[in-house]
Amino acid sequence: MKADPKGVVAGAYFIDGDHACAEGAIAAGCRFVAGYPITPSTEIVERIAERFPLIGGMFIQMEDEIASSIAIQGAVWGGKKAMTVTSGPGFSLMMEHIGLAAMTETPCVFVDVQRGGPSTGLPTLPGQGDMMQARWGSHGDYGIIALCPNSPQESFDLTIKAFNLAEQYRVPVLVMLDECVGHMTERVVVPPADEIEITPRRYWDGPKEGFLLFKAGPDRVPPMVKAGDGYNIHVTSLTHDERGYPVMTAAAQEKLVRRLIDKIRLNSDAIVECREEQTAGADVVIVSYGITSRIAIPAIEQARREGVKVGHLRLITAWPFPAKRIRELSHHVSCFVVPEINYGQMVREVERCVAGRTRVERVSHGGGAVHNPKDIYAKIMSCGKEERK
Amino acid sequence: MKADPKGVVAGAYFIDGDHACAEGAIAAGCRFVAGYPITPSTEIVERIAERFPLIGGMFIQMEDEIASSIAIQGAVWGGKKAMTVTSGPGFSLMMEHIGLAAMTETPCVFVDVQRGGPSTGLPTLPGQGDMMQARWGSHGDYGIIALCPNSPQESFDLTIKAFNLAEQYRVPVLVMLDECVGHMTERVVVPPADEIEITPRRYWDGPKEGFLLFKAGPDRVPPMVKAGDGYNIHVTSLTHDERGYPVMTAAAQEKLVRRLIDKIRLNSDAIVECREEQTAGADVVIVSYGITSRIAIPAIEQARREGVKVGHLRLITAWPFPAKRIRELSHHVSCFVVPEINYGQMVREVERCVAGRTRVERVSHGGGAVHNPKDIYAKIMSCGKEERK
Amino acid sequence: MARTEIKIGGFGGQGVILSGYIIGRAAAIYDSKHATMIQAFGPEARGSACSAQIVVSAEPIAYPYITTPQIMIVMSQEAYTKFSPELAEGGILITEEELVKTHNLRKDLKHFSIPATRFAEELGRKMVLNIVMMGFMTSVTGIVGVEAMRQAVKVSVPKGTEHLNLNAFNKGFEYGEKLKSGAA
Amino acid sequence: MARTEIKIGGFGGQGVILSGYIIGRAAAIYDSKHATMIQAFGPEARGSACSAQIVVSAEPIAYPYITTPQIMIVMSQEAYTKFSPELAEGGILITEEELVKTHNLRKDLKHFSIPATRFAEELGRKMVLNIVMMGFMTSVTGIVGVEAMRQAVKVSVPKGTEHLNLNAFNKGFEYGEKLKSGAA
Amino acid sequence: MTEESMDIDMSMPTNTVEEFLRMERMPHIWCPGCGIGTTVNCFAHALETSGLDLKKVSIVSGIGCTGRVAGYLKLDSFHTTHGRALPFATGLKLANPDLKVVVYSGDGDLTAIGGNHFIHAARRNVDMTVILINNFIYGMTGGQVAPTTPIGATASTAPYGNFEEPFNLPYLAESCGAVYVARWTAYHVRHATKAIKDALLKRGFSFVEILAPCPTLYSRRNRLGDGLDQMKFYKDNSEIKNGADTKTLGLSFQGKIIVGKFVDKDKPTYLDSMNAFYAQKFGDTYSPYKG
Amino acid sequence: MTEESMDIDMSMPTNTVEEFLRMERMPHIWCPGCGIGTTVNCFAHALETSGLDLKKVSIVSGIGCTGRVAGYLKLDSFHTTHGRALPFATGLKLANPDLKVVVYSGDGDLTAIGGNHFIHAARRNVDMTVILINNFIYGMTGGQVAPTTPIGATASTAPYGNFEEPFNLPYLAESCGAVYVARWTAYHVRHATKAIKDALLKRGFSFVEILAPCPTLYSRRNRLGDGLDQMKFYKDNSEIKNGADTKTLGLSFQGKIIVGKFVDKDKPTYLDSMNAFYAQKFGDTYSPYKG
Amino acid sequence: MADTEQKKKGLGSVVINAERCKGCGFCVEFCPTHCLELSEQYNAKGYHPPVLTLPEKCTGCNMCGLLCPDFAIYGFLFKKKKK
Amino acid sequence: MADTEQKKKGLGSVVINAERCKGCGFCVEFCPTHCLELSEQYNAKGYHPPVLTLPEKCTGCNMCGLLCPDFAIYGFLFKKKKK
Ligand SMILES: Cc1ncc(C[n+]2csc(CCOP(=O)(O)OP(=O)(O)O)c2C)c(N)n1
Ligand SMILES: Cc1ncc(C[n+]2csc(CCOP(=O)(O)OP(=O)(O)O)c2C)c(N)n1
Ligand code: SF4
Ligand code: SF4
Ligand code: SF4
Ligand code: SF4
Ligand code: SF4
Ligand code: SF4
Ligand SMILES: [Mg+2]
Ligand SMILES: [Mg+2]
Repeated sequence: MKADPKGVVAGAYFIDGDHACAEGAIAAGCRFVAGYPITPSTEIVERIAERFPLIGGMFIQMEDEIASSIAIQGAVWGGKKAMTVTSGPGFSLMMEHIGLAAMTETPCVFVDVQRGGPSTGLPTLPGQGDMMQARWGSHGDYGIIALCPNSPQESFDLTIKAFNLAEQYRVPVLVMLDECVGHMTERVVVPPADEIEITPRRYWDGPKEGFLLFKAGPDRVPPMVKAGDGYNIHVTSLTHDERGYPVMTAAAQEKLVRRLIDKIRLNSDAIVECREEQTAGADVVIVSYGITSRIAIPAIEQARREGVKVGHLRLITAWPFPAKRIRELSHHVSCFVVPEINYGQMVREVERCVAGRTRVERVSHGGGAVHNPKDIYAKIMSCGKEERK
Repeated sequence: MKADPKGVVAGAYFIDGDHACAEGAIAAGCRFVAGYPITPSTEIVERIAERFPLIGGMFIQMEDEIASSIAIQGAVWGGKKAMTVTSGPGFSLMMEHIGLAAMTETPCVFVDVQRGGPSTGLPTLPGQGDMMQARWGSHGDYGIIALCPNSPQESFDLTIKAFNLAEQYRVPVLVMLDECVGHMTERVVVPPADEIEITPRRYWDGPKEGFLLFKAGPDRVPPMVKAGDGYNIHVTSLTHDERGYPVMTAAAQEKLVRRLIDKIRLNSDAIVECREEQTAGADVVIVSYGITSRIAIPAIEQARREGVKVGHLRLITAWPFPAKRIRELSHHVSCFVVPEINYGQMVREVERCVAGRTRVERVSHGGGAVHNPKDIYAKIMSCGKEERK
Repeated sequence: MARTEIKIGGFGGQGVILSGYIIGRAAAIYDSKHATMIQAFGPEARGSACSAQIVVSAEPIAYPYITTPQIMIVMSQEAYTKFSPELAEGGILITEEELVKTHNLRKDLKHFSIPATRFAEELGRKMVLNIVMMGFMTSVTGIVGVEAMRQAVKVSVPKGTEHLNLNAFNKGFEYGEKLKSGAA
Repeated sequence: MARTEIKIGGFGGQGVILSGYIIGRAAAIYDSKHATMIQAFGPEARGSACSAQIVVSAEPIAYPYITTPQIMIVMSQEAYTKFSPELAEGGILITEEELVKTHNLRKDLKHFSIPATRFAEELGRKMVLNIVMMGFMTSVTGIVGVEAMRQAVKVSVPKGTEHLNLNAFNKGFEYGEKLKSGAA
Repeated sequence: MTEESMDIDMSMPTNTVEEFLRMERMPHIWCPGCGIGTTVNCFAHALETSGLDLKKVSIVSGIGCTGRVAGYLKLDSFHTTHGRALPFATGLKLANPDLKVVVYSGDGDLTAIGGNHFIHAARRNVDMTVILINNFIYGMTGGQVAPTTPIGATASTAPYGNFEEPFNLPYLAESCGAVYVARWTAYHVRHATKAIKDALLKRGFSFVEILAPCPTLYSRRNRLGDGLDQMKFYKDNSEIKNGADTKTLGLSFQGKIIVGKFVDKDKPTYLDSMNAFYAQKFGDTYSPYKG
Repeated sequence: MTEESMDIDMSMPTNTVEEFLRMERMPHIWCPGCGIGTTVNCFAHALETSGLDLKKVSIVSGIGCTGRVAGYLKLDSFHTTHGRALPFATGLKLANPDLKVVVYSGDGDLTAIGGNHFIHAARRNVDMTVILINNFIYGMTGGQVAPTTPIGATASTAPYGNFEEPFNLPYLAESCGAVYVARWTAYHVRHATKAIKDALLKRGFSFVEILAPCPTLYSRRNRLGDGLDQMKFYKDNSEIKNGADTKTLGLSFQGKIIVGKFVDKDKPTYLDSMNAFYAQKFGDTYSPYKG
Repeated sequence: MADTEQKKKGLGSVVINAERCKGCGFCVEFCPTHCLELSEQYNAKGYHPPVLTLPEKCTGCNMCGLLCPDFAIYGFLFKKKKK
Repeated sequence: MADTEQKKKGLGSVVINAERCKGCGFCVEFCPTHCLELSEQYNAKGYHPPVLTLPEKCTGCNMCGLLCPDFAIYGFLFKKKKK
C-alpha cells in the first residue's frame, strides 16, 4: 500500500533526526502519539504536536512514560497506528508495556533516543547503552524488532520501516536512535506519498464466525481486528489461547510464548537488514550501528589507506541480530572490531555467533561523546598486525 | 561482624522459600522493607510485616513498585539495610531504580520471585525468564550481582549473602528466586546469631574534612556515610565526580561508569560462586541454576547410571557470570547442557564463554512448570552419543 | 527409607495444606528425614479441589514434585475421582468414609477407610477431621514416626487447640492400630 | 570541494544556531552539497556561550563533528577566547568589530572583521546582526553559493522579516566584496 | 393445571444478564459470596437499559479479582496490566471517539498503583465511565492492605491492623474534576444499576464507586462474617445522601456508609475542548477530530 | 568620615543565605529572572529562623530545573529520579525519624509523573515538608505542557494552546489529607519564608506551592514578558485569602491568584499512628519505633 | 379462578441454575417477599442452592437475579400469552 | 551631626556581587525605598547589575536579598559598634 498523501509533505528538508523521525511516523500512517517529554527525544513529540491537529492525528502528553506506553496500545486496538517516544529513564519505565505489547501482539512503535546512562546520567549527551535493554528489558521471554538509524534520513526511513514491521509481525518495534543522530541536522528527502511503501494493518477479512484473534497462519502472525468491529474480542496480558482467553497451564504457555518468539526467530531472514561494504575478502570487519557506524568510517578509510583490508557491516536491525551473516563471515575474517558507545553490548552477540572461530575486539566508550576515530583505527591496526605476523 | 541476635530466632523450621527469604533478610540486619504485593513474592513481605514491629524494623507497603524500589534507597541513606521484593511485572517497573542504585552506589537488595512471563503471564506458576533482565533491564551500562537459590535453605542463606555483597560493593544485589523455590516448603535451619557472618556497612571512619562520598579505594568501592552525620553529602543520579557533584562530560562519565562496572568485573573472582559436582573429567556438563538445578539431578543420575560422565555446575551467582570457570571447563568437556525455564538466556553466556570450543545445548522450557527430567536426560544422552561415536 | 511421595486431596477449608505441612514438618524437623511440600496456588485453585504434595526421604530431595505418589489421602469425592488414578501401582489409598465413595476402586491399591468425620464430630469439632486422618495415616503407613507427628501437630495447630488436635490425632492413630491388628 | 568545517560562536539570543542552520540548509538544499549541523544542548549550555558546528562537503559526510574548523565566525568576546585556538592552521576567522577585540590574534589566520552590529542597527533591527555576518561570510569564504544562501535566509527567518533579513545579508555580502576588492 | 392458567406464558425467559456474558467461560473465578458478580449484574442491566450500541462498548480492566470482569463480559474487552486500565482506555477512546469506554477495576488497581492515572484522567475529563469495586483489600494477591482499607482493619500486610488513613475516593475524584461521582454498595443493586446507567450516558469522566464484600480475604479475616454478613451490614449502615459534600464521605471500619450521587455537572470533555480550541485557532481549515 | 560615624560598624556582614549554599557550585544553572533562586532564599531564611539542627535536615529533589535545588543546598541532599523524590523521602524519613525531610521539586516532577506519590504521601501523612515550585511548565526539558499549565497558555507540546484543565493543587493536597497547605508566589518572599518555616515546624505532610516565573520557557513564549514582568503580575494580581476554601483556588491564564494559608490542622503522622497502634496491640513489649 | 390460581403461583417465578450456585444466600436474604430458602441439598460443588419455597409470593421482581454473584438465579414475570 | 550623617547613609546598605548578577531587575523593582538602579555597565556575562543609587534611603531590609535569584545582592543593617 502507498502512504496516505495527507501528512506527507514531499520535499528536501534540512532537519534533525528527531524531526525526521516524526515525519517518518506521519508518513507511515501513524496518527496517535502519546509521550512524556525527555531529552533528547522531546523534539519528536514537539513536531508531532504541531503537525497532528491539521492531519487528523491525536497527540497526547500523558502523565508519565508508563501511561504513554500503554495509551498507544489502547489506540492501536482503537484502530490507529501508534507510537511513543522516550529516552533512557523513560525507556526503563516502559519495559512492562513492551512486554504487554509483545504478549498481546499489539503492533506499535517505541522510539528510544539514547543518551548517556545509567540513571539520569548525561541527559543531553549521546550513548548507546540501551541496546541489550531493548532486547531483554521486560520480564519473561518475548521477541521484538529493533532498528538503528545513523542519520536523519535514516531516522525518517527506518521509522517508516518500524511501522511496517510492526504491522507485518504484530509486534512492538523499537527505533533505537541516539542523541547524535537525534540532534544532528542534515538533508532529509521526504518522497511523495505514492513512493512510500506502507504495510497496512493485516485486518481479518474472513467470516466473522469462528474468527480467532490469536490464531496464527503459517507465518505465525495472527490477523487483527479492532474494537467496535463487532467481534467481542478479548485481549489479555495473561497467557491465553487462540480466543484470547486466559489459560493457566504450561501447555498454553509453550504454545503461545514459543510462537511469540518464533515469529521473530523464524522470520528473521526476512526481517534482518544490514549494510555491508567491502566485507568480501576482508581481513578485519567492523560491526557497528547508529552514529558509531559513521564515526568508524574515517578509521576504516585510514586503515585501508595503509593496506588493511577492512570491511564494514552495519546493523540496521540490531534485533533480530544478523547471526547467520556474522557466522558466515567468521569463517573468512580474521578479526571483528565492534565499536559501541557502551561497555560492550552488541559485541556479545558477535562473540556468540563467531563462536571462537576468529577474534572479536571491542572498542568501548562510556558515552557523553562519540569515539575518537583514532581509537577505532588503532584497534583495527592492532588486529591487522597480529594477523599479519 | 556477627548478626544482631535481635530478630534471629535460631532453630529448624519447615517453611517455604519466601518465608526463608524474609528470615534471611532479618538475619542479615535488614530493618527496612518496602514492597508492593505480587504473586508469588508476597509471602516475603507478609512475614516481614508480621516480624518487624517487635524487632524495630520498618515495613511499608508503598503505592507501587516504583515507589518501593526507591523508598528502600532513601532508607539506606537514612542508615538502614533495606530490601524490596517483587515478581516479573513489578520487577520491570523497578528497572529505572536498579539503575539509580547502581549509579548512586546505594547498597540494597531486590528480590524477584520469577513466574511465567512475559507480561502478566502465569502469575502463580514458575519461570526463569527474568535472568537477562536482571543484568540488562535498566538503561545504560552498570553492574549488579544476582544470586539464584534453589531451596528454602538457600533462600535464607543467599539472602544474607545478598545483603553482605551489597555492603561489600555498594551495589544493588538481586535475589532471583523462582515460584517453585519461593513456594516450596522444606527444612530451614536458622543458625544462632553468632554463627551468622554479616558485612556491616562500610562507614567512613577517617577525618570528616576532605571526605569524598564517591572516591574509591583500590577495590573501587567508596565508603559510605548516612544522612544526619553532618557531611552534607550530595547524591545524584546524574553523572558525577567524587564529591557527588554533577559533571556533564564524557571524561567524568568514563571515570565513573567504568568504575561502576569494574568494581564488579574486577572483583568477580571474589564474588562468583558456583557449586560443582563431578565436573573433573566430565564429558557432559550441565549448567543450571535455581529450581532447575534440582530438576536436573534425576536426569544426571540416570545418565550416569548409563555410563555417561556427567558433571554439574550450578550457578549461585548468575551475575557476574562464572566466565572463567566455563572457559576452563570448555577445554575438557565435550558438551554443555543448559536447562532453563526460558527460551535461552544464561545459555547465551555459556555460548559466549565456550567460544566454539565445544557444543552447547539448550533445554528450553517456556514456564508454567519445571522441566520433565526426561527432557534433560534425553539431551545429555544425545550429546553423549554424538561424542562417543 | 527411599523416596516416598504423598498426595493429600480435598476441598478448601478442610485443612489439606495444614495436613501436608504437618507431615512434612514431622519428617523434616522431628524425624531427621528430608521432606518437601508443595501446594497448588492461585485464583484458579480457589474454592475448588485443593491438594498438597509431600515428598519424604532419608536422602536429600532433588526433584521436589511428586509424579506417582505411593500414599494418597483423600477427603473429598472430587479429589478421589481426580487424583486416585495417579497412585503408584500397589500404593496406599486412605479415604474418609463418609465423604468418599470408592467406586471403581483400583484392585492393586491398599485401601484404608476411616470414619474421620464421625470421630471429629465426636470430639466436638468437625474441623479436626484432617488431624484424625493424620493419626490414621501415621499408623497405617509408618512413613513418619508417631512421636514426630504428635510434635508436629502440637506446634502447627492454632494455639489453644493443641489438646483437641492431639486427641483427634490419637483417635485416628488408634483406629489405624486397631485396623492393623484386625480389631476394627 | 573537500570537507570544510565551520564553527559559529556567540551568546544565546544572537541567532548563532539559526546562522548555522542557514549555512547548512543553503549547502544541503540549495547548493547540492552535503552538510551536517550539530549544536550544543542542555542546561549547562543555557545562557552562556553558544555554538554551532557545520560540516560542508561535496561528498557524503561520515564523521559529523568538527575537530579543526577551517572557518570560524565569532560574535562574542567569550567565544573568541574559547574557540579561536581551535581554528585550523591558516583558517579564516570572521569577527564582529564591536563585540570582539582580537587581542593575541594568531598570526597564521586570515582574519576578517565587520561592523555587523552597526550595519544591523542601520537597518533598524539589531537582531539581524547574525544575518549580516552570514552575508559577509558568504562573500569572504565562498563556501556556499550566494544564491543558495539568499534562498536559505529567505525560508529560514520568521515570516514577514524576509525583506529585512535579505537586506542584512546583502549588506554583509557587499561589505565582504568591497573588502576583497580592497575598497573597504 | 387448569385451562385458564394456560393464559400465562410459562416458558421461562432466559436470564438477560447472560446475553452480556461469555457463558462459555463460566463458572467464573470469584469466591462464594464475593460481591463482584453482583456488580456485574448491575452493569449488564445498566447497559441493557442505556440504549448503547453494544458493538461500540469496550471494557477495560486492570489486574485483580475485579480485573477479571473484562474477560467475562461479551464486549470488546481488554485485560491490561495492573493499574494501567485508565491510560489504555484513554488511548482507546481518543483513537476512536465513537466507542463508549468503560473501565471496570479494583480499588487497589485504580488507586494504589493506578492512582496517578486516576487523577489525571479525571483532570483531563476524558469521556469514559469508571466503575471501581471497593472491597477494602487486594483480593487477587491474597488480602493485602489497600489505600482503601479502613483504619483498624487487618490485612495480610497489616497483620496488626491498618493505621494508614484511606482515601476518600469521591472527594479525590471531585478534586480532580470528575463530572459524575456516585457511591453505592453491592446491596444497592437498583441504585447502582441506575448510577452506572447515568454514568454511561454522561459525557466526561464519570466515576461510580461500589463497595462490595470480599468474604475470603476481607470480612472473614476481620471477623465480620461472610459475604452475606457484609451485605446485611451495608443494608443496615448505609445512608443515602445525594448531593452530600464529598469532603464528608470518608469511610471508617464498619462505620456509617454515605451513599448516593454526589457530583453531576457539565464540563466540556477532553475532545470537546480540543476541537473547540483548534476550531478557533485554525478556523475552517480544521475539521473536528473524530478518530 | 567623621569620628562620630565610626560608631557604626561598617564591616559588611556576609549574606546569610550563603551559609546554606554550596557556593563552590555557583553560578547555578538557572536562567536570568528565573524564580527558583528566589524561593531558595526563602527556604534558607526559613531554615535559619526555624531553629532546626541543620545536620538533621535532608533535602530531596526530583529531576527538573527546580530539582537542581538539592544540589545547591549545603545540607544532606538527594537528587533522585524524575518524579520520585517523595517515595525516596518517605524511605529516608521512616528510616531515621530524627531527620527533618524536605522535598523541593517542580510542578511536573511532583504532579505529572510523581502525582501518585504525592497523593499517597499526603494520605499517609508522612512527616515531611513539600515545596513545589509551580512555573506552569516543564522547564528543564524545554517548555512542555504540565498538569499545571493554565488553559490557553502555549507550550512546546501544546503549540496551539493548552486545553486540558490544570490541577488545583491545594485542593488536591487537602483532599488527600495534607495537614498544612499554603500557596504563595516568588514575589511574596516574606510570606513564603514564613509559610516554609511554618511547614518545617508542622508535624505531618505540609505542602507549600510557590508560583515562580520561568521567563525562558513560559512567560516569554506566552508573550508575558520576562521574569520581572511575571513578578509584577504576581504583585498586582494576587489576593491573600487565608483559610479560603481550597475548592476555589483553581488558576486560569493570567487570572487572579489566590494566595495564603488554606489548611493548618493537626492529625497524627504516619509514625505517630503506627506507634500508637502497636503500643496498644503489644503493650509493654513494644518499644516505639525511633528508626 | 384464573386470578386466584395466578396469585397462588405469584406474579412471577424464578429460574435457578443450582449447579452454578455457591450458596451465598444473597437471594434468600434480600428477596423482598421472602419466598426463597436455601435447600438442604448440596450441589456438585458442595453448596446449598436456593429453592422457591413460597412460589405464590414471588413477584418476579428479579431482585434475586440482580444480587446473585454467580448468575445462578433470576426472576421473571409471567406474561399473559399473546392470543 | 552623627545622626544626620547616619540618616544620609541610611539605616543599612547592600552588598552587590556584580559578577553573579543576571540583571533580572527584581531587586530594583521591588526595593521598598527605590534606592537601587540597574547600572549602565555590563558585567562579564553581559548583564547590568544594580547599583545603590540612593544609599541614604536604604533601610537594610534585605528585600532585595530575598528576591535575588542569583544570590548577588543582600541588604544589611548598620549596627552600632559595641564598645
Ligand atoms: C505491576 C504489578 N504489580 C503487582 C501485581 C499483583 N497484583 C495483581 S492484582 C493486585 C491487586 C488487586 O487488588 P484490587 O485492585 O483491589 O482488586 P481486587 O482483587 O480486590 O478486586 C496486585 C497487587 C501485578 N499483577 N502487577
Ligand atoms: C523518567 C523520566 N522521564 C522524563 C524525564 C525528563 N524530565 C526531566 S525534568 C522534567 C520535567 C521538569 O518539569 P518540572 O518538574 O515542572 O520542573 P522545572 O524544570 O519546571 O522546574 C522531565 C520531563 C526524566 N528525567 N526522567
Ligand atoms: S478473593 Fe475476595 S474479591 Fe477476590 S474473588 Fe474472592 S471474595 Fe471476591
Ligand atoms: S528554563 Fe525556566 S525554570 Fe528552568 S532555569 Fe530557566 S527560567 Fe528557570
Ligand atoms: S424474583 Fe423477586 S420475589 Fe421472586 S424470588 Fe426473586 S427476589 Fe424474590
Ligand atoms: S445469590 Fe446466587 S449464588 Fe447466592 S445463594 Fe442465591 S443462587 Fe446461590
Ligand atoms: S536592603 Fe531593602 S532598602 Fe536596601 S536596597 Fe535592599 S531592598 Fe532596598
Ligand atoms: S535581583 Fe539579583 S540578579 Fe536580579 S538584578 Fe538584582 S542583583 Fe541582579
Ligand atoms: Mg480490591
Ligand atoms: Mg515546572
